[in-house]
Amino acid sequence: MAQTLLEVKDLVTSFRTAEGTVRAVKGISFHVEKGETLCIVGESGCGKSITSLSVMGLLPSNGSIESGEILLNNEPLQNLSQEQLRKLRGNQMSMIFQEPMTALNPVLTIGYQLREPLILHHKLSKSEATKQAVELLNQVGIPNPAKRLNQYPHELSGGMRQRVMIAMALACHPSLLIADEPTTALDVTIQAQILDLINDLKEKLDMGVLLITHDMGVVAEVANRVMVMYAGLKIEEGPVEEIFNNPSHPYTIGLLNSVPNVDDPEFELEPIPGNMPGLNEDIPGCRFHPRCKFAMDKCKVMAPPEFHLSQGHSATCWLNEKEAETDENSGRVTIKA
Amino acid sequence: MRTVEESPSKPEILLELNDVKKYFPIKGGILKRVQGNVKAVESVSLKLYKGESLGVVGESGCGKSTLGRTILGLEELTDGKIKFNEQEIQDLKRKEKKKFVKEMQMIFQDPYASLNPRQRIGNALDEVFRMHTNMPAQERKEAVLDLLKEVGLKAEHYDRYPHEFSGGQRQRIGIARAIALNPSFIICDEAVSALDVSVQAQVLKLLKTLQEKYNLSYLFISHDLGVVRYFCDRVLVMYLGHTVEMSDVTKIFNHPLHPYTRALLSAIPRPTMQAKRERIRLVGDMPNPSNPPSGCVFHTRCPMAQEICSVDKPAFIEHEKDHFAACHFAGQSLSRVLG
Amino acid sequence: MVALIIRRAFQLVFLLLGISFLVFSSMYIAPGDPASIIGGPTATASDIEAIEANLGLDRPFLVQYANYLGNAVQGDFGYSYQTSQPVGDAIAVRFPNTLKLAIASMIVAVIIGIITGLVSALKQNSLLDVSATTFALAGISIPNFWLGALLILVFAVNLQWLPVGGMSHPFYTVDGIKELILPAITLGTGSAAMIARMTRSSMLEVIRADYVRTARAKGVKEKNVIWIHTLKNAMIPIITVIGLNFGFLLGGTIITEKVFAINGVGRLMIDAIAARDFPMVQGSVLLVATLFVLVNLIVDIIYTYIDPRIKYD
Amino acid sequence: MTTAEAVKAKPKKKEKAWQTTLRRLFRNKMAIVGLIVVLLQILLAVFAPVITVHDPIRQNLGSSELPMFSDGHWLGTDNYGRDVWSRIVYGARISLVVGAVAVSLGLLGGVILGMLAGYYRKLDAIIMRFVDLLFSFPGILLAMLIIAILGTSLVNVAIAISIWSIPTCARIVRGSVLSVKEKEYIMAMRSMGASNLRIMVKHILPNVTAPIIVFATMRMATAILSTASLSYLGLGAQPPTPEWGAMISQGQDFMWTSPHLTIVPGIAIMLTVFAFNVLGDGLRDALDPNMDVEQ
Amino acid sequence: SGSTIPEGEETSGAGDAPASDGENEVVYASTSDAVGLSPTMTNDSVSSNVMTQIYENLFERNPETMELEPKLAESYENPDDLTWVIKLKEGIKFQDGTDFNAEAVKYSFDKLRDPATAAPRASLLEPVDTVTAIDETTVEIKTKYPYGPLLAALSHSNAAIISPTADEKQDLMQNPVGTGPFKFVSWNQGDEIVLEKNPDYWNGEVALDQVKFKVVPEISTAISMLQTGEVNFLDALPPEQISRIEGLENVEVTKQEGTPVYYLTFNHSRERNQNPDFRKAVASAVDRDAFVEKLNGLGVRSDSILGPKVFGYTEEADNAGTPYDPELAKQLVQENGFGNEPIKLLAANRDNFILMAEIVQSQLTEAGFKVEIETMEWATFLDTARGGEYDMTFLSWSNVTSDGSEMFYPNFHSDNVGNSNRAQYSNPEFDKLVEASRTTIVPEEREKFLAEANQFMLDDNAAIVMYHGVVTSATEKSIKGLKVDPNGQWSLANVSRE
Ligand SMILES: Nc1ncnc2c1ncn2[C@@H]1O[C@H](COP(=O)(O)OP(=O)(O)OP(=O)(O)O)[C@@H](O)[C@H]1O
Ligand SMILES: Nc1ncnc2c1ncn2[C@@H]1O[C@H](COP(=O)(O)OP(=O)(O)OP(=O)(O)O)[C@@H](O)[C@H]1O
Ligand SMILES: [Mg+2]
Ligand SMILES: [Mg+2]
Repeated sequence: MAQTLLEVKDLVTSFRTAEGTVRAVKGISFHVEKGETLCIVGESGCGKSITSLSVMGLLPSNGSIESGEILLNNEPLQNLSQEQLRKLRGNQMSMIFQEPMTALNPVLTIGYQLREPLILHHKLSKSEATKQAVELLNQVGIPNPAKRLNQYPHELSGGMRQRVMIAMALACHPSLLIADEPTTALDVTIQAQILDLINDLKEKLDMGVLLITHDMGVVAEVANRVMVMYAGLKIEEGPVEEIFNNPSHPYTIGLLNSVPNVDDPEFELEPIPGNMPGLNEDIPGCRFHPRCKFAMDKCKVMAPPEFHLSQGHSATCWLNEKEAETDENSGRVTIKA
Repeated sequence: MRTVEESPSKPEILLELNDVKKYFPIKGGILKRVQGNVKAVESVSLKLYKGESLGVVGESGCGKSTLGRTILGLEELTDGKIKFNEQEIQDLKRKEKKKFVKEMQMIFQDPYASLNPRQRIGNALDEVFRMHTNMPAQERKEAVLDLLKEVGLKAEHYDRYPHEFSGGQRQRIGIARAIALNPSFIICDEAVSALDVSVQAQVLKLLKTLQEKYNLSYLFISHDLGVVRYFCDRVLVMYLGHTVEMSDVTKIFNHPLHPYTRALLSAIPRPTMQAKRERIRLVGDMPNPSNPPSGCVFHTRCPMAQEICSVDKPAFIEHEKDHFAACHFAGQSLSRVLG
Repeated sequence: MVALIIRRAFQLVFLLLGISFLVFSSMYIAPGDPASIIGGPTATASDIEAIEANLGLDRPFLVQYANYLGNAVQGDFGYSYQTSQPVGDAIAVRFPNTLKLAIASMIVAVIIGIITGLVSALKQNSLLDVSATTFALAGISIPNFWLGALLILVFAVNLQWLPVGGMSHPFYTVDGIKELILPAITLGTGSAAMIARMTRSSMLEVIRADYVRTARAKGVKEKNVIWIHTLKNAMIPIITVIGLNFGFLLGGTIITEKVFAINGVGRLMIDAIAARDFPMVQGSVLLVATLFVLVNLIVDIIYTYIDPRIKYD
Repeated sequence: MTTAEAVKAKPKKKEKAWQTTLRRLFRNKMAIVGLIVVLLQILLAVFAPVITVHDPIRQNLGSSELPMFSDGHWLGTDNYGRDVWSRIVYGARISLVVGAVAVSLGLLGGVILGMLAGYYRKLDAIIMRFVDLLFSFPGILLAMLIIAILGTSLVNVAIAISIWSIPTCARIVRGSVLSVKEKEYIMAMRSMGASNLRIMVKHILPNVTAPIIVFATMRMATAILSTASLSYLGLGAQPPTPEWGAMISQGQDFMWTSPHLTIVPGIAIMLTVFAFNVLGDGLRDALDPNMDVEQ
Repeated sequence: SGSTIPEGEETSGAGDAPASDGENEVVYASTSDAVGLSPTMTNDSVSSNVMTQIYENLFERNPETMELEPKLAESYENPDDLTWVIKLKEGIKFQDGTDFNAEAVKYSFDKLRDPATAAPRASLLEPVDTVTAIDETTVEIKTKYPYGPLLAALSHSNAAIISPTADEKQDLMQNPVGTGPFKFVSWNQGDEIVLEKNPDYWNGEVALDQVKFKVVPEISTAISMLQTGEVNFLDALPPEQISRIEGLENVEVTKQEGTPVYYLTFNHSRERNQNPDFRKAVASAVDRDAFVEKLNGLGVRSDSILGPKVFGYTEEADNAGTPYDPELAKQLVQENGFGNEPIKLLAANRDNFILMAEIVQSQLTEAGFKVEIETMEWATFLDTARGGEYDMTFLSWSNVTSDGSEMFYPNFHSDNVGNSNRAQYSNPEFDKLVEASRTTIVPEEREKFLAEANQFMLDDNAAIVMYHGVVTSATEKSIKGLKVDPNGQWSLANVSRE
C-alpha cells in the first residue's frame, strides 16, 4: 500500500570553500512515502537545508552532490539533464522556504508569480492561469483572492506571504512537497494556521511531505515519521511515536529534554553540553561523543553503524548494540546503560 | 473594581510602571508632517518584585521590545510614569540617570548582532568597567576574567573576536556584559529565541543560576510560551500594545481568562505524543498598530466577540487574586458566550 | 508621485538658491576682474572704471547678489559681461549641443555598460568575465582628454571615417550621427565602465537572493530567471548609477567639448569662469544643476515603476 | 542563521580580521596585479632619485624630442630635452602625494559629515542638503571654481578634489552609519550608558571602515585622474613640475612628431588608475562577508 | 536674431571632401570666439579679425610697406600741430544703405570717446579734443596736445567707422554694419560667424561669396580639421605644431616678420629689481638664442624692444642689449647673493608664455637664481600684473598701430603705472623721451626720440626681449591672394579660391 515517492541513498554533498572542500551532508539515506510527512529535525547547521536542496537540485553554485542516489518515483534524478530537472521542479516536486519575507520576488505581482508555474508546466493560457490562481489562493485561505493577485509581496503580511508561497508550491499538484522551516519566522498563532493548512492539503492531494524543522513541537504535531540529523549525519529515524516515546540516540533524548514543556510546570531542563562541531572538524569515532554523557571508550574510536530497533526505527549509536530499555513510568526518557 | 494594586504579603517592589505609553510618529506628505502615530505601547501598568521573573509574551509587533527599551530610557517615553527603587526616573537628566544605568541592564535577541564584531570580547567587557568605574587596568582585567568564568567561558577567550564564538557562547558574553555592574534588574529581550534548543536550555539554566545567586529581577520578553512557563514567575500577555492579561504562570497556563491568551496557548505545538487538545484557531493577522480597532483591540480576531466588544474598551482589572485581564467576557467559555 | 514632484521642486528652489550664492560669492572672491579682461592689456584706469560702473560691479556684494536674484526670479538671468548677450540666449544656443552629446554618450554608456556587465555576471569568473571586467576598469581609468585625442588621430585623421570635430548637423541626419560618434565614445566610456561594474555586482547579488531560488524551485526557465526575476531587481542600483553618471557626463562635457570643437555649455562654462563672466557662469551652473536634479527626479520616478515597494507620499 | 554566519560561527584557528581580508584579497588575481602595480609605484616614488639618472627638470635644449630608446633616455626626451623616464618616475610621486592628500582631506570631511548626519537625525536634513548642493555641481566645475578662487597650484588641486570627494564619502558613510546604528550592539552600548561620542568613535567608526577603505582606494584612482585632468587644463601643476596630465597636455603639441610624449604619460595614468580601481574592487569583495562562499 | 544659421547654410563640412565645400568660400578657425562685432565695444584680436572684413578705417597700413595710406579718407593736412583736417572719399555707402560721410566719422569717434559708452579702448583717442564735421566730406580733429601717432591710432580696428543709423537701431555687437567688403549674415555664438560678400563694395569686386569664422578651441583639432579640409585657413600657428602643418600636402604656410614683441620684465616697484646688477645678472643669464631656436622659425631674435616692423626701430639696436654671458651671471649672483631669495616668475597660461617661462626658469636656475613659476589664467594674470603682484613676468605687445610711441607710452611710461604699465617702470628721463616722441609730428624726429628711448631701456635692462613675433598663416593651396600684415591682420577683400 505504501508507495515510495522519494528515496535518497547515501547522499554526500560537499562545498568548495576557501578552506577546501567541506562535506555538509555525509552520507544520508531516507525515503518519503506517498501521503506521509517525514520531518527532519536537528540543530542549526546540521545539514537539513542542504539535504533538501540536494533533492531539488538547487544547491548553491559552489556545492555539488559528491555521491549517492536520489530517486523520485523510482527515477534517478542525478541522471537527468538540467532541463529535465527543471521540468520536474514546481511540477513533480516543489519547495517552500523559511523566509516568507525574502522568498517572493518583490517586483513581481503575486498574480504573476502564482501563474508562472501553471503556465510553465501545465501550459495554461493567462486567463485560465488567473482563474486557477484565484482558486489556489482560496484554497490556502486568503480572503479576497482576486484583489490579491494584483498586489505585490510587500503589501502582504508574513503569514499571507507564506500562504502565497504554499499556493505557488502546490499550483501544479506536486507529489512531493519540501518545506524548509516554513513556520520558523512566524508567530505561533500564524504557525498553527500554516501547519494546519499544510496538513489539510497533504491529505487532500495525497502528497508526500518532507518537512524540515528544529522545533520538536512542530514535529509532534505534523510528522508521521521523523529523521534526526546531527552534523551532517542521520542519527535516528523512526515513526513519530517511537521517537518521542522511545528515543534511542542520546542526542535525540537530549533534544527532547532541552525543550521546556508548556503543560508541565515541574519539568526540569537538561541541556546537552557543548556545541555542534564544525563541518571539517576531525572527530574520530562517533561525531556526537564529545557531548554525550553516555559516551564509552568505543564511541571515541569507532563510528557506530545503524542499528535497527523495530519496524522502521533505527538509531546510529553503540548503546543500541545492547538492549535498550526505557522507563515507561517517569515522564522523562532515559537510557539505562 | 480595582486596578493593579499591591498586595501586602508580596516582597519589595523594584519597578513600577504607570500608564506607560510609547508612540512613534509617522511622518509623511510633502512637508513631512506628523500624520499619525504607531501606538507601540498603549497604557501599560505593572509592578515587578525583587528577585522575580516577569514574562512578557505576545505576537510579533505587539510592543514587547518597545516596552523594554522604554523602561531603560532607550526610547523616549510618550506618557506615563516609571518608578525604580521608589524613585521616578522618567524625567531624569542624563547625568542623574547614570546610576540607574548600572542597576538596569539588557540582554538582546540576536547573539550575532549584539556584539561589536570589531572588538575583542575582553575589551568589550573591559569597556563596561571603564565607563562606570575607576578601577585600575589590572583590577579590571581580573574582574573581566571572573565574569567570563561566571558565565562559563574561559580566560583564553579574552582576546577573541565575536565571530570566533558560537551563538550560545556569544549569548553568554552578552550575559556577562549585563551582569558586570551587579545590576538588580535585567531585561531579556528574546534572549534565547535565536538559539538552538540544546543551547537555549544551557542559557536558560545560566540565567536561573545567576538570578538565585544575585537576587536578580528579570523582565523576560519572549514569544515562546514553553520557555516562559519554565522560566517565569508571572506573565504579562500583550496584544497590539495593550496589556490583555497578567498573573502567575500557573494561573495563566491552567485557566487563562482572556480569549487571546487561550488562543495563544492552544496554538503552541506540544513536543509530546499526548492526545491533541481542543484548539482555538485565530483567524487573520494582527491589525496595524497605527490604526487600532475600536473598543477591544482584539475584537477583530476574537472567536467570542460580541457587539459590545467593538464599542467598549474593556478595563484591565483584577478578576481574581493577582489575576488581571482586559475582557468583557473574561473567563467565560467560548460556547457560553456564543450561546 | 505628484507629492514627490512638488517636494523636489521645493528642494530645487533651495538648491538653486544655495548654488547661486555659492557661485556668486566664489566668483566675487576669486582674483581676476571681468573689467580687466574686457579692457584687455591696453586699458587705462579710467577705461576700467567706466566698464565696472557700466556692469554695476562697483556696487556692494550683497546689492549685486540681491539684484541678480530679483532679476533671475523674473526669468532674467542678466547679460554676459563679455559679449553683452542675454545669458539665456547664449545658453539656449549651446544647450542643444550639450544635451545631444550627453544623451548620445549616455546611450553609448548604457548599451555598452549593461551588456558587458550582464555578460560578465552571467559568466562569472570565466575568461569573458575577466576580459569584460578588465575592459570596464580600463574604461574608468583612461583619461578622456587622452582618449579623445587618440580617437581623432585614428578615426578622423588617419582613417578619415569620421569628422574631426564640430557639431552643426541635426542629429537625425547621417552627418549628425557621424559627428556624435567620437565625442560620445570619448565621454561615454567612463560611464559605460561604471555601469558595467554596477550591473555585474548587482546581478551577482540579486542572483543569490532567496526569491531567485524560489523561481528556480518553481522550474522557471533559466532565461526567464535572468530576464524576469533577476534583471528587474538588479536594475534598481544600476539606474541609480546611471542617474549619477549623468551628472558626471555633464562635467565631462567640459573637456570633450573642447577637444572636439563642440559649441556647448561645458565650454561656455570654462570660458566664462576664465573670463570671470559672472552672469554666464551663474546661468550655466544653474542650468546644469537643474538638469542634474531633474535627471535624478526622473530616476526616482522610474524607481516607482520598477520597484513597487517605493512610494513617495 | 544564514550559511555565511554559520561559516563564521565555528571557532577556528585565530585569524585577525585584516588577515582574513588579505587572504581573500590574495585569492583575486586581478587584485594582486593591482596591488603589485600600486606597490611598484610607491617604490618608484620613494626611490625616484635612485632609479633615475637624469634630473627630471633639467633641460637640455640641444637634445629635445629624442625618440624612445635613444641613448641614455630609454623613453626619450621631451620638448625641453628632459628625460621622460625621470619625469614619469617623479610624476608618480606627485600623483601619489596629491591623490593621498586629496583623499585624506576628503575622507576627513566626508566621514565627519556622514557620521553626524547618520547618527543625529536632527542634523541629517541640513547636512544632506548641503551635500546635495555640492553634489549637483559637476565635479570638474566645482574644482575649477575652487581653483579660480585659490589659484593654480597642486595644493589647491588637492583641496579642490578633496572638497569634491566630500559629498560621495559623506553619503557612503551616512548609509553605513544608518545601517550600523540599527545593529543591536549599538543598542547594547546605549543601554550600557555609553556616550554618543564613544559610540560613534569606538563602535560605529570601526564598523564602517570597510566601505571607507574601499571608497578611499577607488577615490585614489579618481583623484589621480582628476589631478591629471586639471593639470591638463592648465589648472594644476606648475611647470616644470613633472605631472602626468601636464605632460600629456604639453606632449599633445607633438603628437604627430613625437607621439611617445603623450602615450607614455597616458599609459602611466591609465595603469595607476587601473591598479587602484582593481585593488578597490578586490578589497570590496574581500571585505564583503557574502563573497566568501562563492569562488 | 543673427545668431541662428539659416537653413540653407548647413552644407559645409564635417567629413566631406574639400571639393564639396562652396567653391567660393573660406573657412577660418580660431581657438576662441569673437567677443562682439562692434569696433567700439571690443578689444580682442579674434573680434578684430572678423571686424576687419566688415568695417573700414580712415587710414590703413600697407601690409607690405607698412606705410599709412588713406582708406576711407582721401587725404589729410595739418594746419597746425593740434589740428588734423581729413578729406573723405565720396559716394561710399554702408552695407545698410546709409551714406558714409563726415557725420558718420564724427559719430564713430565720439561714440568711442564718450565715457558713457564705457568703450574698452576709449583711451585710443584720449588725446583727441574735438571732432567736427566741417562739411559732408571733411572732418576736423583737434587734439589736446600735439599728437604724432594720431593717424596710426585712426588705423586701429577700434577706430573703424560704424554706420550711425545702424548703431542707433540695433546692437552692433551682434549685428554689425560697416563699409567693408563683407556683410554680416549670422553668428552662432561660440560656433561660427558667417559673412557674405558685399555686392555693392566701393573698392572693386569681391571674389569670395562667403566667409566663415569657426571656433575650434583645441589647436591640434584645428590642424586636424585643416588636414581633412573641414577648415581651410589658420593663422597664429604655434611653433610646436609648425612642422606638422608644413608636412600637410594640401596646405601652404606663410611666415613673415611681425610687430608683436615678447619680453621678460621686472616688477620695477620691487626693491630687489631696482638693483641694476640684479637686472644685469638676469639679462646675462637668459640665452635668447637658444630660446628662439625652439620657436622653429616662428620668432625673430633681436635685443631691440621696438621690432623691425615697428616705427622707431633701428638695426643697431638688434645687438644693443646685455649679451648672454652665463659666467658673468653666475658671478653676479654669487657676489650679491641673488640666489638666496626665490623669484616668483609669473606667466599667463596661454600663447608661448609657458614655453618662455620654462626655459628662462631653467636658465636662471643654471645661473644660481631660485625661480618658481606661477602660471595663471589670463583674467587673473591681467589683474595680478596690473597690480604689480609679482617679481618677474613675461609680457607681450602686439603693436597694431606699428608705432613705437604706442609701445613705450602705455607699457613703460610712468603715467600708466598700475594700469597698462604692468612693469611698473617709472623713469623720468625715459618718460621725457617718450613724451617727445609723442608730441613731435615730424616723423624723422620722432624716429630719433624713439631710438633713444629704445636704447635707454636696453642699457637699463628694464626689459629683456625674448623674441619678435612672426606672423603666420596656413591655408589650403587653393586659396590665393591672402596677405597677412605684420600685426597679424588680414583682409579677405582680395582673396579668391581656385
Ligand atoms: N554555499 C555554502 N558554502 C559552504 N558551506 C555551506 C554552504 N551552504 C551551507 N553550508 C554549510 O553546510 C552546513 C549545513 O547547512 P544547512 O543550511 O543545511 O543547515 P541547516 O541544518 O539547514 O541549518 P538551519 O537550521 O540554520 O537552517 C552548514 O554548516 C553550512 O555552514
Ligand atoms: N523606531 C520605530 N519607529 C516606528 N515604529 C516602530 C519603531 N520601533 C517599533 N515600532 C513599531 O512598534 C510596534 C511594536 O514593535 P516592537 O518591536 O516593540 O514589537 P515586538 O513585540 O518586540 O515584536 P517582535 O516580537 O517582532 O520583536 C511595531 O508595530 C513596530 O513596527
Ligand atoms: Mg536551513
Ligand atoms: Mg522585539
